[in-house]
Amino acid sequence: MNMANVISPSTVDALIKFGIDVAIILLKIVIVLAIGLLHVAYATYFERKVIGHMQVRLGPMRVGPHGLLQPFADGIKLFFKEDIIPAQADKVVFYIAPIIFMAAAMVNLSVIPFDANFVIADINVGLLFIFAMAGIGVYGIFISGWASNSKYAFMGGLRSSAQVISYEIAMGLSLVGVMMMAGSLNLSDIIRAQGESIFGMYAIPQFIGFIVFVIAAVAETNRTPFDLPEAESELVAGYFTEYSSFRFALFFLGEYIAMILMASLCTICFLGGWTLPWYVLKIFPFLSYVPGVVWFVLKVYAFFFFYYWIRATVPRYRYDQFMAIGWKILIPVAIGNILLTGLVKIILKEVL
Amino acid sequence: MVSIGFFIYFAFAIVVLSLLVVTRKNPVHSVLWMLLLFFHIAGLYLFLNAEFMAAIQVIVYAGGILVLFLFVVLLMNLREELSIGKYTTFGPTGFTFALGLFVAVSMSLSSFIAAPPGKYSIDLIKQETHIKALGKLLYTEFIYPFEVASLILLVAMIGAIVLAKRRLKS
Amino acid sequence: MIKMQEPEKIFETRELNVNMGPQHPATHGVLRVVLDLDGETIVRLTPYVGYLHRGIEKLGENLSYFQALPLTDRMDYVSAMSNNIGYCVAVEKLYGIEAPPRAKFIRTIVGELSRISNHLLWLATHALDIGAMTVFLYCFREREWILELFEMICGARLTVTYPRVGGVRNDISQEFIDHLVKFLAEFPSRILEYETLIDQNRIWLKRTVGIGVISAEEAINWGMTGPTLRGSGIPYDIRKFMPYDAYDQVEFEVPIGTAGDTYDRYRCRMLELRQSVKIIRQCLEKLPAGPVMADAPKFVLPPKDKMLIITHPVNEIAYFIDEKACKGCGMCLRACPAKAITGEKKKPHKIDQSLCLQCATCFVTCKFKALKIIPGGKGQPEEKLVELSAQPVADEFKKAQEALVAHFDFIKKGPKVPEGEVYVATEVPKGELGFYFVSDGTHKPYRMRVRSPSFIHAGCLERLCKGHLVADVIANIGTIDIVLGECDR
Amino acid sequence: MAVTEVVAGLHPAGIEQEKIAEMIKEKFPEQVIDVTNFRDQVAVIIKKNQSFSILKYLHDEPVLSFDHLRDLTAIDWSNKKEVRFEVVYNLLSTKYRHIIRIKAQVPENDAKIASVVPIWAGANWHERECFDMFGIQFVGHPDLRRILLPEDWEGHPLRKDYPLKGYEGDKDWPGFIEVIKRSQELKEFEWHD
Repeated sequence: MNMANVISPSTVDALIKFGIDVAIILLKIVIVLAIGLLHVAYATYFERKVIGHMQVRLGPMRVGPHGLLQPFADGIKLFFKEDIIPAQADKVVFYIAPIIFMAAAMVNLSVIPFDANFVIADINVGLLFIFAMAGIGVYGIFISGWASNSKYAFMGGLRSSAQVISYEIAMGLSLVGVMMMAGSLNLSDIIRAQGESIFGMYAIPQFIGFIVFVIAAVAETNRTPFDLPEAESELVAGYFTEYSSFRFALFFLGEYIAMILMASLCTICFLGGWTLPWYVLKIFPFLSYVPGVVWFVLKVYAFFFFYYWIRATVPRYRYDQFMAIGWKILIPVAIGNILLTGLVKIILKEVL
Repeated sequence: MVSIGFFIYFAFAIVVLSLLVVTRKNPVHSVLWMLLLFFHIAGLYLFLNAEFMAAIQVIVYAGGILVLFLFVVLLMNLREELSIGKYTTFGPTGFTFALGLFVAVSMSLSSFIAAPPGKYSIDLIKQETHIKALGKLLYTEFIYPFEVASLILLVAMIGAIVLAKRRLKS
Repeated sequence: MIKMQEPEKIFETRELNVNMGPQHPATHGVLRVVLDLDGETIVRLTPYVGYLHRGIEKLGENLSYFQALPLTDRMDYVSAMSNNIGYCVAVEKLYGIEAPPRAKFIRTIVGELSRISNHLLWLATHALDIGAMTVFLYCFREREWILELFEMICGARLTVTYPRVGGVRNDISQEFIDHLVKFLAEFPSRILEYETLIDQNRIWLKRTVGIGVISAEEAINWGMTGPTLRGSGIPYDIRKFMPYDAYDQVEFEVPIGTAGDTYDRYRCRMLELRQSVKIIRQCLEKLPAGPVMADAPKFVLPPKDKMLIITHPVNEIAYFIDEKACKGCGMCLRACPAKAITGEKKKPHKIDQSLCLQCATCFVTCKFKALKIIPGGKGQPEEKLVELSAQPVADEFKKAQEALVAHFDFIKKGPKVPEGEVYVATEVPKGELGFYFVSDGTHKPYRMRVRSPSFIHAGCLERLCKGHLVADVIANIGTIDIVLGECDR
Repeated sequence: MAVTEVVAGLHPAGIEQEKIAEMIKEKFPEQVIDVTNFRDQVAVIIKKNQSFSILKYLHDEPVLSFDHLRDLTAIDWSNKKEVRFEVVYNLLSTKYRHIIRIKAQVPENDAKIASVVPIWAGANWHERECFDMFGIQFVGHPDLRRILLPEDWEGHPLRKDYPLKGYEGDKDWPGFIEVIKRSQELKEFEWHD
């Protein structure tokens, strides 16, 4: 019997189309994962070099020219180390904690638009999706601290989850202004709306939100000066004290992916994503030939540099002081920003 | 076809996960099963074209409320609490009540009728996006219930703070 | 009103018991602190020390006075030089001798350098504990410089043992002075560099101001000393109170705080860095010429160069046993490392000149002065040696021979010390380092007691930390500046 | 918060040590056994029964005000003196810059002396160490435990009859035996290739 008799040509076409779509998405996933992980590896290298030079030393120099292969050496070392599990640990939970953490961070890469029309899943509630996944990441931290059956890890887990939850609120509120201006939760739409606005990037009209977001982003990723959960002088290494080998590597990767994510989110919501402000293009018209992803990556790395810069500069907050900043300063300021944005929007509507 | 298959999977998984949640001895494991349960509920919302609801479900329930559960559970000394044994001694009574409730619900299920669709049809929502539709409704038609609800939440929050403060002083 | 049942009655609440240390990145060594926490607030804090106890006091009682000197390096290894000086000053007081002026000035210089290096390490670790990572590396950059300076004067970086009872081991070179001047010119600007990073930093202020407050009365009652005490406002500085070395000949100020909190103690140490620079500058200006070891043959080793003529001969010399004086006791026979001496008991021994290494061991071992050192004698026939030995030796040669014997005696037994007791304290970077010696008139101290500031300060930890948060424990451990080697001794 | 630099201009030196000794003698004529002087350092040897009140007097008397307990330790005279132990207090007044040393005789058969923690809080660890090393009991000490040595240590090392290498015989330190036992238990988990 002929196959064509059973399946009509139109169905075949539809199937082929579906297959191509799936293939494209898979290809995108592979590209994003490969490049994302490579960036994570080199983000550590970049960090060590930047901090090294800030501290009048050289950073990694031994593996490869200028230590360029150091991230791979570290990775190989971590993956071949002995995997130690504490005797009294809750084994199953101990196993899945880093996986939850890592997965929650990586999933977010799927909604990040790296360039116009280059995003794995262009969903309507992109921003909310990121928040939801950040909320899931807390579980990885929390149950890893609990499952290790160590008091340091436990306290680190408690601190960290309290920190992430409270700063998530501030961060969410700081982005509400952006949503109001863009009128959408779709990340690509936000970028487009920004590119078309008179300021070119929302960091200028939304500067209050921008400042709140930057602080909250640093806190959300547990970086100095808010690295309390892993404050090595108090809690040794915080929630992953008992982890070793590639489970530790998973946490490490997850943390850096979270950093990439925060930097991307900042780029998308405040710095204009892959677009350049129109006034810049007017002065340097040739810049429009540069692919958008270059600008995106540059902005992300600028934000990274900022991360490293503050790490090399400031001491660490105490836990209660830090919570006070979140609840008593950032959240009220962010709410004020929302009111202000709404007010300005109404006034402008009336004027125009 | 496909969507029905997914629905059956989600519905079934939700039932099984709920049972797992209430039967686990270790509260932390219960909480983790509950996390998975919330994801499945969010999945159901997605099939109803309610992405916003799905996202909010995960953010509020999984990201907020469940974490608070976890806080409470973790701060207890599990090893000792577990040795206490059963928390309740009213097993048969509880079971009877649950059965009665189940019968009542299943009997009344057939009497449910779909509400009139109103102006917010699926097409309109798709065109206007979920969030805008929801926002418009909440802030125009249902502004009073919305404000009352927020007031109640505020009272609860202030109450919690007052209670905590009093304990701090003593 | 509804009466609520107390939650405690349903679930018993308990404090979280956390064991900090002895292996913990922030306890500065093997200090173990057991914390009872209510949330993050400290209810009880119990420090446990002794993990590094090596019984230095007991060891000191079984060694002669100058043999115990290297032990002091191992107490506060962060500022070994100051500990050495403290020990030497104390023993000098017991002997009743004084170091020559040049040695005093050199000791003041290296003592202050040691203070700077100690404060740098303190600042580095304290800042790292609070999270300021860059200060750590900046401080170590300058500390490295100081350690290189130490290496220049005595060859060692950490455990120096440079000062000696009665002076210092060797004179400083012009090269060292040049480098030191360069360092002094550069260092004040480096202090500003650290201060730019943390001094007015909001987070630093939040973490240090009002933390670990202790009033002046209480601080002195707890036995605090050094900058830890001065942060509370008592200008107790032994360099001013009972000047030793050259401190009475230089001008400097003692910084004191007012609030007695962690920030004040930090400021005190930062200002002390500047005072130390000032002191070293003055010392370099006033540095007198002269010997670096006291001239007290009873207590102090004679200079080594006096006996070089015998131990490192330029011209040939030979050792020869005078048959008349030799009683055949066999002491030299056993002592000779080259086995060049032969002979039977109670009969005169002989030296095989071809095997002799000219090490002078037999010479200092012989109790009967039967051994003779003959200048220009090696390779001569036996008769010629006998003839040469009969000649009177040259004057300088005689002196060298005496010095060698004195050296040997001194090293073997150590000087005899009059009966008595002294307690002498010096201002080391961490506070008051006291040595208490009880002598019973023999070569060894009957009782040697070390009063180490770290030990007392570690005892104050509970007083400082109670009611604070966990994060403040490490700030407080940092602020009292302890080294466990000194604490446990 | 403000830190001021002061030139601690040499305080007027306080009372001469001999005079302080005289004052103690006057106040407690029965208690003072002897006054010694070596290298300008005066030590007052007292009986132990009233040591607390003597030290309290030194601390509280306004003209003396010995507020700083520099050091507290003991000497084991073994067979050299009639009374075996001497507890030594080195005192200093930060106000008047004078010093004195008090030595209280403590016999071996009654190795107890009043604790001075109520006077100087800093004496706490000194006394614990003294107890640890000499076995002298300090009556009234809030927490008299061993400090530098493990809690199950036997003997007091700084006594002169304590041998340098520990007590003779095959007796290992109990903690060490435990470590060896544990290592034998864990032997089965060792890696074999």
